Amino acid sequence: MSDFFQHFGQTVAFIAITAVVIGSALAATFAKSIVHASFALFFTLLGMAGYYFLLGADFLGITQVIIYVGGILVLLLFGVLLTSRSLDQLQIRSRASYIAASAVGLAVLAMLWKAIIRGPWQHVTPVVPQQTTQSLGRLLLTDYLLAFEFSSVTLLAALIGAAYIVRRREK
Amino acid sequence: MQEFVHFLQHDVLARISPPLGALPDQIVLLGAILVGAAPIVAFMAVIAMAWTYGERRIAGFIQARYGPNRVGPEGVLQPLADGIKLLAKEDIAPAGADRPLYELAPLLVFVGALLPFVALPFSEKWVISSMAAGVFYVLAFEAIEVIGIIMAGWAPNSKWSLYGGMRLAAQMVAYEIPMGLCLLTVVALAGTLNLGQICQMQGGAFGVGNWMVWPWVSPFATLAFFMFFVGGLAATKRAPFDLPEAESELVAGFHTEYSGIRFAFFFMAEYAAMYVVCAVATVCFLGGWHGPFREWLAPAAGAPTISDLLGKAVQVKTADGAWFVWANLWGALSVLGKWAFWKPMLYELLGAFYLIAKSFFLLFVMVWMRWTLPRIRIDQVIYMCLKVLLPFSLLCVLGAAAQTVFTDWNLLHWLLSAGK
Amino acid sequence: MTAIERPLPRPELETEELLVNMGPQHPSTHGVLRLVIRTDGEMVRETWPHIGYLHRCFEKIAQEVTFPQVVPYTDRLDYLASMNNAHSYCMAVERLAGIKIPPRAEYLRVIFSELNRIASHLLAFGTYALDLGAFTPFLYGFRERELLLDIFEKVSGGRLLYHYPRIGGVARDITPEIAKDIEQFIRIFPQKWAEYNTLLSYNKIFIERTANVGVILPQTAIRYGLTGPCLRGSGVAYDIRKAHPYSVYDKVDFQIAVGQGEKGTVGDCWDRYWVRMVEMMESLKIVDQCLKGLPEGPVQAKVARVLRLPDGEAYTRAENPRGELGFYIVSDKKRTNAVRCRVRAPSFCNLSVTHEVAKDCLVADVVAIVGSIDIVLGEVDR
Amino acid sequence: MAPKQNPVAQYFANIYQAVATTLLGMKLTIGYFFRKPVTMLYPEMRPVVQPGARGLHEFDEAKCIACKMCMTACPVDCLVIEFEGRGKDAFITRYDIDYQKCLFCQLCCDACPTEGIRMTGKWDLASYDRAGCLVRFARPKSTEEIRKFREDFARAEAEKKRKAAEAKAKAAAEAKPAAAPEPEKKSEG
Repeated sequence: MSDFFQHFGQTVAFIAITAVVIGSALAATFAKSIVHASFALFFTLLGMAGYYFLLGADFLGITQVIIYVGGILVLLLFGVLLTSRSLDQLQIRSRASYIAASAVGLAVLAMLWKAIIRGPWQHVTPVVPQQTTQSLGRLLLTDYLLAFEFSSVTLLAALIGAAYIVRRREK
Repeated sequence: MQEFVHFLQHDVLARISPPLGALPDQIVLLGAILVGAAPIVAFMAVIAMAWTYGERRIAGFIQARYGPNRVGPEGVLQPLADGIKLLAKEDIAPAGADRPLYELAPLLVFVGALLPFVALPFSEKWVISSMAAGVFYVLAFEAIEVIGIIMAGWAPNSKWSLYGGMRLAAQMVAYEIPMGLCLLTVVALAGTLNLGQICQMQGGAFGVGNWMVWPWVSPFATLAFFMFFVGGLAATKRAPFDLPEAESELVAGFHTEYSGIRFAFFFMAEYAAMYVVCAVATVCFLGGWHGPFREWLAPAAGAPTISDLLGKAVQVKTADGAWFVWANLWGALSVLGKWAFWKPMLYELLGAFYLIAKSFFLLFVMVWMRWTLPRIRIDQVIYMCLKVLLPFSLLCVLGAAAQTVFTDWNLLHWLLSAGK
Repeated sequence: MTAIERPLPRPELETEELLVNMGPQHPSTHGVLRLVIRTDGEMVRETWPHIGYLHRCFEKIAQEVTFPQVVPYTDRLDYLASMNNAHSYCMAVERLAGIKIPPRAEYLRVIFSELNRIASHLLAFGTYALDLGAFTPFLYGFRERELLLDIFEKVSGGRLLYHYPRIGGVARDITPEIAKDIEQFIRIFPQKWAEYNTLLSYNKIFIERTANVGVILPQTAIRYGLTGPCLRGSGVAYDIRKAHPYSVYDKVDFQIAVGQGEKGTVGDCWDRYWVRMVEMMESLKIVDQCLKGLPEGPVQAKVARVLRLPDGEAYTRAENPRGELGFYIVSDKKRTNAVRCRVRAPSFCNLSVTHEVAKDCLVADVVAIVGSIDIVLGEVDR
Repeated sequence: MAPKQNPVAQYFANIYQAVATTLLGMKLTIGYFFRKPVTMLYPEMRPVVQPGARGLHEFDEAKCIACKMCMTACPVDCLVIEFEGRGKDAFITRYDIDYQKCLFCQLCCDACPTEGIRMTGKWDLASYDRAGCLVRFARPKSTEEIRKFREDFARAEAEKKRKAAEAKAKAAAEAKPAAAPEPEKKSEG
């Protein structure tokens, strides 16, 4: 009985989070104001963190919050709020862009659908690792060290590149 | 989380009446959350109220005046009067405000300030969730507050608010890095992200010998503590880093257009955030719940826990077929007469006292600084973060890492606690 | 407002400029000054001071009421330096009427003008700290100012608007008790002054906020007709008390405080602030000397009850805490009031430099600059 | 200008100064924290008003000679005086000061030859409405009283006139050629 409730609870939580994620994602897509879209994105990102928590990956969930909400979204909002007012009203201007956007969206959906269909889905009883943080840290610094370092160097390069692009040119 | 639910099921509910113990996990957890959330909100409100009064009183004395002293004895009921006033005030939204965001912002800020309390220990056992990545969690949920404040800056359609929101976003995002690095220093020394475990290893001689902040434990942690405190001032937008609400420049910054209960939310969130920063500093650097004389009350190895005692006291009665709690009230009350019940209780209470007292001392220092210093300019805030705090906190992390590699932390621990 | 549309060189990144109204209801505009600032993010591109919110027709009133009746109105020009204002106005009337005032009155005028200068600078110090976000120095400044206000109240009966210098002398003589109070103040003040310096002047944050900010070059200062601490802060040693001594200023020994660029550049906000701080101590010296050399005698010359001035015009100037306060009076012997009364208000002239200085700086710097110019809107708008 | 320093030394010197001056300031403020406040608890403790403070006026009807000097001296015309008769025996029917206009400049008191109007240290002048700002200093008189005074005054005047005329006639009778008409005093009010 307890087991049933365990699954029931998880299912309820999953549905609730999914509702938030899908709802806010739709809001982010169709919002008239780019600011509203950005704030809707906040709930999407938070919902993603919720998924991680649900899966027992608390460290990953926190990372999601700290990086995406605390870092990327803040920067996004910064950009949105400090740039021109003309961006305030987002609208798709022509039929052509409508069609193009829909086509790209459908293509992505098709790919995802294929992946979902092909995916080797199986039911596993979730094993909650007690020390996600430590095992994660260990993995990052042993097996996946190269990938880890590579991504950090890439980010650094992006950072330097961004600074280079926006620098003030002397005339 | 799981242990907590099991504890509730087996040690509490089942002993009150067996069918209650058979309740499903989720229901128990939900109940615990609902029952547990109320004290947190209450605690947060009490802290905010106490410190609005404390701040004004301290400011008064520093400035050679009295401060609030009218409502109640010595004015202690002032925050209550203010709270009633704010509740009763008309809720005004400026024309042209983005109503949904305007209304959502204070709630987000409030929630953002509330969430860290989940991982924050109040005493050794008194913690809602002793999660593995506690340090990280506390830092992460300040991000929600940032979003809330940006929202509050944008929504009222006021330029001063927008400035305040932007300043705060810049400041908080920048200062999260050195703050995180300072905490990382402690994490490197302690070898864990769990706030409880970090705190647990700081006992030492007389309960004070082994605090992280002491230079003999690690000079890097000493430096990190001061930098964490400065970063905390910036992250909680306290003077001299109070630019987001700089009254002489931005009127009131992001909460310029808020009034009534919405303003009160911002206010409570600010004080709650201050307490969180101070409590984290206390737990990570100042020995948390450790303090003198506490180990005298330490429970012996085989000593029964409170729930054991309670369970036993209740069970004597259940053998007679009496099921309900009130039937066993006498048994439950009889526990109160036992020293074995009071000793662990006092042990925890003393720990909570030490933790909160130390946090309050840091809060006092925050207030004291606010009423001493002028405000820094925004470019200087960023300069200080990136060119002063960041290099030094990196140095601390490196130093702490070197220390853990070259000297065994446990050896040091052993050396220091050898005296007792 | 056409000037606002004037294009400026565009920055590299396309950003939106914001036109922000700072004031008249803003905490840091020292009353009801309205600043329109054009900002690019945190950077202020241009600042326009808008005045007139507190206009009270002083000059017109001064032409309508009789000469003695103008004196209480002068109190309300620069309401933080009532003694100095009335001093200047009375000198103008006395010069036209040819009244010679008794020496004791001259000394008393100087004593109270200088004490009022200290009181005014204490307030300037306090509000400047407030502008920069430090609340406590403000109240400490008020605490010492209160001692002075008590002295003023004893001697004149008022705490803010004294109406103490009158045409032909001063309203009342000082009592030994008041003299003792002043001596007491002279004794305790230097220690408090040292406290202000510890708390604010030498605070690193304060220095960082003010040094090299809002630099007014000497030539700019002269071109805009700045006077008082704003001019001396730019390194120009011009003080009317020395350059054109009036009253008994030629008989006392004091130094002109001049900005040295001690913490940054000559003419920055810190220099202007520091000139005020040093002036407080110099004023203390003047008061001390005047009190010691106070001659006996009456404090009021014989003045006709209905004062009619001969035909003529006079301009007198006095060194107000904020700079040169001048009164220009044209009189007609048939009338008991002035034909024309014009005020050369130091705050008004000093404020004009804001547009020149407060540009391409941060929003916080605008506050620091306006604060360091230390205006009183009562005088700007008159 | 500070001498040009090595940037590294400057960097550390800045940090040192920032910490040191902050600590000095904090030492100063904590000193005041433990000292007694200098302010007073207002409604219980009233500030001592210095003698000669310029507060609410005090009007002494007995001393007033109805010379209107105060009214003339007032720069804002906040003072209104009405009376019957003149001189020492003047019957003041109205003496109002409108404190919405009053400057508290004391010119009225300085102008008064008999110190009938003077200023007291009473400074708590708040009132709930504008009507409260208009203070009537003269004792209110009934129309009956005024009529009676008018009659008395007219009688006294007539008596005086009669006496003066008598004296004049007497003088004229005594020295007829040296008769000169006495300048007539103008009555005010």
